[in-house]
Amino acid sequence: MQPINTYLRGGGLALKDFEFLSPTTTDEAAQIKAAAGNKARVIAGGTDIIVQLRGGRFEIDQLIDVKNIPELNELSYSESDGLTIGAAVPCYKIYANSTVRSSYPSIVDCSELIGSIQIQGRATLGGNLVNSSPSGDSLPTLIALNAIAVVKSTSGTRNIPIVEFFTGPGRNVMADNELLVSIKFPAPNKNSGAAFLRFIPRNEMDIAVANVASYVTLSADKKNFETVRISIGAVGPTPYYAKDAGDLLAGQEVNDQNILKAAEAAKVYAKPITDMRGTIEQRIHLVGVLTKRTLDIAIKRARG
Amino acid sequence: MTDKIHVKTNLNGDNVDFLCEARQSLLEVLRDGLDMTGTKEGCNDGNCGACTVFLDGRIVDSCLVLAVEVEGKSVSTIEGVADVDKLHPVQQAFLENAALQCGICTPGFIMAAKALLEKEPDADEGRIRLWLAGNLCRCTGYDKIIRAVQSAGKDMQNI
Amino acid sequence: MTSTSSKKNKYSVIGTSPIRHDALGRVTGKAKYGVDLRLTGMLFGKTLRSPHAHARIIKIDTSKAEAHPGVRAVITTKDMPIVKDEVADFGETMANYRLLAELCLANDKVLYKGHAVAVVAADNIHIAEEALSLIEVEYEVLPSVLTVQESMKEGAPLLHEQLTTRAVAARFTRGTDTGVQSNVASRILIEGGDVEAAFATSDVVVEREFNTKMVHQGYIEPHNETAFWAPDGHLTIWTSTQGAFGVRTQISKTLGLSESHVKVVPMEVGGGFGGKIRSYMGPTAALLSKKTGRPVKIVMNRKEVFESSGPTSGSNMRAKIGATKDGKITAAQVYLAYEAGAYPGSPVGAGASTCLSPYNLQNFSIEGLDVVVNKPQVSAYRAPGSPAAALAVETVIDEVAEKLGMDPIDFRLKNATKEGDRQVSGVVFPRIGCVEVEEAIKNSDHYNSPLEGKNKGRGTAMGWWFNGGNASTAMVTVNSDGTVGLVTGSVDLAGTRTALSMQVAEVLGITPEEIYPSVGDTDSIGWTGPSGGSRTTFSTGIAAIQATNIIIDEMKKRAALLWETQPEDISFVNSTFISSKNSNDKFSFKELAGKLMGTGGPLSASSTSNPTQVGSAFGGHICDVEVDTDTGKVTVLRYTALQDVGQAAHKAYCESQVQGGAVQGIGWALNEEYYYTNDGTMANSTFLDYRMPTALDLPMIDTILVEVPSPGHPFGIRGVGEVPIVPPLAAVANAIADAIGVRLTELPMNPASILAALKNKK
Amino acid sequence: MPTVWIPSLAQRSTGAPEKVYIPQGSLRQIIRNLEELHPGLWNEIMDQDEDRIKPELAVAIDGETNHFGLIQQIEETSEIHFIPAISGGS
Repeated sequence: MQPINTYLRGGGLALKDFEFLSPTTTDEAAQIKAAAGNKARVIAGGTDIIVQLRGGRFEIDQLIDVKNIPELNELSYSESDGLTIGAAVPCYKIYANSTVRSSYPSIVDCSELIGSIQIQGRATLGGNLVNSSPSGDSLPTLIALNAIAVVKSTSGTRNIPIVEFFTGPGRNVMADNELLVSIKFPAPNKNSGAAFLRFIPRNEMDIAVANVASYVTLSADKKNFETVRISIGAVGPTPYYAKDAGDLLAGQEVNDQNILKAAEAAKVYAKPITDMRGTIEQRIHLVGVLTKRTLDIAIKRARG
Repeated sequence: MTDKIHVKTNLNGDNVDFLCEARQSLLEVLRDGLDMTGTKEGCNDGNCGACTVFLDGRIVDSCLVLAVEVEGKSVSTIEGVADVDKLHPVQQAFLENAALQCGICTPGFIMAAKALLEKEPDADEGRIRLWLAGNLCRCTGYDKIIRAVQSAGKDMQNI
Repeated sequence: MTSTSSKKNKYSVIGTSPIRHDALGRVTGKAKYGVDLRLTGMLFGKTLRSPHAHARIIKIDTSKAEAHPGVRAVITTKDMPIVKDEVADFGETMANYRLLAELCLANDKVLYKGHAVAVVAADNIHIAEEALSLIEVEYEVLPSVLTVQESMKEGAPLLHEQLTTRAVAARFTRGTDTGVQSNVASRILIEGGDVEAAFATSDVVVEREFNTKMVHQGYIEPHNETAFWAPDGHLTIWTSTQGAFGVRTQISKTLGLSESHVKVVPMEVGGGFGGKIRSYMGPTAALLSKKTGRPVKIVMNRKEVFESSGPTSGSNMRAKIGATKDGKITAAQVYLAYEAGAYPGSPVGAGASTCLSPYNLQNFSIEGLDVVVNKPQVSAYRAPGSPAAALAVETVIDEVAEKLGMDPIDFRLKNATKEGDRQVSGVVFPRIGCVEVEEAIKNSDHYNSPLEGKNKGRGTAMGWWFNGGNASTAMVTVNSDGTVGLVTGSVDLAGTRTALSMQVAEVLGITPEEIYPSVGDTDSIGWTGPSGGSRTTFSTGIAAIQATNIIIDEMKKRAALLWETQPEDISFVNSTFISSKNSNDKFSFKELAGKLMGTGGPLSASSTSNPTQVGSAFGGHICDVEVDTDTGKVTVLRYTALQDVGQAAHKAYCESQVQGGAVQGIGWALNEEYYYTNDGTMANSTFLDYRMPTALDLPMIDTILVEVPSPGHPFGIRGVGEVPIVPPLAAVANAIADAIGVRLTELPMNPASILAALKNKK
Repeated sequence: MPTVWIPSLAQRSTGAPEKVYIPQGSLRQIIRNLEELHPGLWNEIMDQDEDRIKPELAVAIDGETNHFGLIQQIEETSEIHFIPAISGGS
């Protein structure tokens, strides 16, 4: 690990020197974080942080390239531990993975939607999570699938349920000295299906106006809902777990009437703003539309 | 002034080393450092695809790659696509199908289309449009670009 | 069927689609655009821009920036020569040089967010950017106005204290000064007949109000200029410009240099669409070069391109059209208030002059207002002023037809403009293809294919635009092997090198590949207007044909020497010189080219065209959409663009111009807009949030080239580039109305506004 | 005689009719004669600072642009129109 002294470009804003560091172990990375806190930021795919640094969103002393750390490149599955996606695994590897394709279709949905093909060659779900944008396209899926963030610091490793992860736009519960190692997903329930949709004005390359993920577990005869988890994004300072919307379906028959009830219940969680990407009214409305549509797809997938 | 970083990489098949600052993008070093100006800058934030290059065999926006990140990797740019005496089928198809006007987006489109057709020479219109959605063209309305990529795919299947 | 042409080609080269001479460089990354230039010892410039939409500059302190290591020079407005108010002609474009100087560096006040305040030259771009943050500017922030409605309100903050409305004077001009202090720079009025009386006799009258937002040309290559001020006082500018001579004029006027001391080298251009006629950084790059003795290159970033170059106007408009039961239009009344941006000069005059052209009208009234607002100064954008006005007129026409129960094309045909009819200006239309385009729509496969399914709709619209005339110079050189060199002053934006070569090839009876075309700089070719106004293939084509004809005349003289006869006895047919005195005396063009050295020496000829009989052209578009009524999203299912191109020069590039213009229009209709926050900040100055169409947002764009030859060109060529952006806004709006039964009158018709319209309908 | 089409706002300000017939001559002579018939028209058409037609105005003679300005000779059967100079256009 060789410290390298340099500046980073800031799009017309004043910039400070920073070092570019390439640790090869999580311990090394954690030590850098312990010393520098939020003045040391992580680069994996770089598709967000490079833009943010150019835009002067924050100043750093050090940039830590984590792509040479084996744990952060892990992509594995076991029935007992479920799916582990290392924080530095780019989207294209995720959606090309056969287990992910067969067992986690909503992860495929969102990782295929993040940016362009070029972006997907670099962008990571880990980065999307740590970046904690209210509209992050993987975040509702992580909430709906009950994923866990594995986070490390010099004082140890802790697991954070994603549902408790976000605290505000671009903010989360990770401490300045912590490093995201991976995201873990439980093995999918039997008779389950999941789906993610976002709404954008174009067909690609936009930030979500609203996005929704649903995770549905059906009864053995696939006629009733057993459990449902719905999460909505881009309609508030953080993505939300729309708990009541999913819970009201538990034990209910799978039919349009019940699905529409859940869609209405999900809308209650939406607390959006009007900006260049959409209006308050539109976003609340879209939560209903997308909830229904993701439930429909998830049910179809659950029924195989 | 700050110390520069020594980066060793493979560029269009040649081992190349260069000095850069960590704040410099791959795009900037290609264009301003190595005088390889075929890779274009349209937005510098990953939304136009004009700077598309291959990094270890996959297309990326070179404006969103730091030059220091290509240490030990392979990079290929538009300058490495044609043989000395023969254009790549994608380039040839762009010429023959009038698939460019101003041409500033063309290198990015050719890199992206090449990446698609190397894996899926039979890609249909919908697949091509999806794959190329990260490349903006403002002159052509895309029609002739899509046709050129379809035509190049046919040529590549026949090779 | 994807592309059709209306008739059989009678030419051997014109109307074909050869591979472009310059395309090889562009597909291999070898072509040198302005941004690609790198000179020895070159410095990098960066511009400090105003964070406020409207503010007085109290003080600028550059001392810290100047002391920053690696910074070589800093300039502010005090370094700019004083430029007096002078309106002058730099090639069909009228411009006030003081205004153009203020776009390069603000004087006293900043009038929009992004207005240039200071410029730095440094060893690299990063140091230049660091230096910008070290410049201290003290502003007195002033209230701003962002829309024409706000700007025209009583007591609105004035952008220019000295600006008074020039109005109520001539039919079209700004006229005499009214003395009224206002943000309204000018008012125009075009009237004919008696509108009120005619409305009173109408069976149907439809009136609607429209609002559109500022939009950008969206070229992918940012503005760039590189200057070197040599020790001998000669200044060279390398830039991606649509017109090198216009830039030369602007820079010489701004800096007080003689034109012979300024050379402008036009580099390849990565898209212009009208937005790359002005120089925004040439004068400042030149001053920095003078201060440092080194070349200085300045390139805008994307945010600067959006905030500090020249988009086109947002507008507030009304259109009222009446008709009788039998489908005759009785009268049309149009009101257009266009945003000029920070300085006077919106394209409202063109909007007013063009919007009613598809109709032969006796009673009409068109009022236009040019209104300054705290936004970037607008510049030309493909048929400037016409698309928005056509949105207003063509959607109201569609609604009148609907109310009459008539097919919209039948309604248009019943009122269509023909040769001999008068435009609203009173000028008589020459041979023109309005009826032909409308009939081609009626006969098209698209118009005759049923559109089935819920929430689907079809819309049509017409559009008209002038061709620019303007002067062009071309030089033709004959090589000893019979190949030909062609140099023109016309910057090649999209294949005009080849379209011009094809005209020379047609005249000489050789192939376009035997001609090598190039673009000259301002020292190497005669004055040529900018590549804009759909004029290059037309007007520069005429110059090239004229120069070629001089060559042919000269070669007849050479043949006469060899055959000991008179030049009048020699004809040139099928690329062959033939003597009427002796049928054995024949030379092919190539053979005679090889004999030039022995008959007096090498041959070249130059000619300048300045056509007076400039054409104009109609286009008509058909658009099918499907609306997702749950989300408000519009999908364009099928699109056909028809256009009278006179005679296609390069067929594939004619189609491509039409397709590209249509797609820019579709983007304008559906998603593109300058989204402003209340403080005058453009909130979406990235390609992420300024939503231009991607490949995935469009179907194939079918084209039908209708060919009604222009009387003003030897081959009947009409300019093609601009017309196709005129109809799409209305065609898309009419299709949406057909699909969902609601008429949207605000652009963009994005999902949020469609959802809102659907909700209001219920 | 050549026909001069008078702009509508100028009709209002000077009381001139839509069309005025003026004996042939140079464009300058014709505008002078217009002024004599309908005082005020000179100021409507001519630049206030320099000896030329207002820069934002173009003159069409029989529908064609003219490159000779005020010295353009107007023929017996010609029509003269004042139209807006279209800026930019591309």
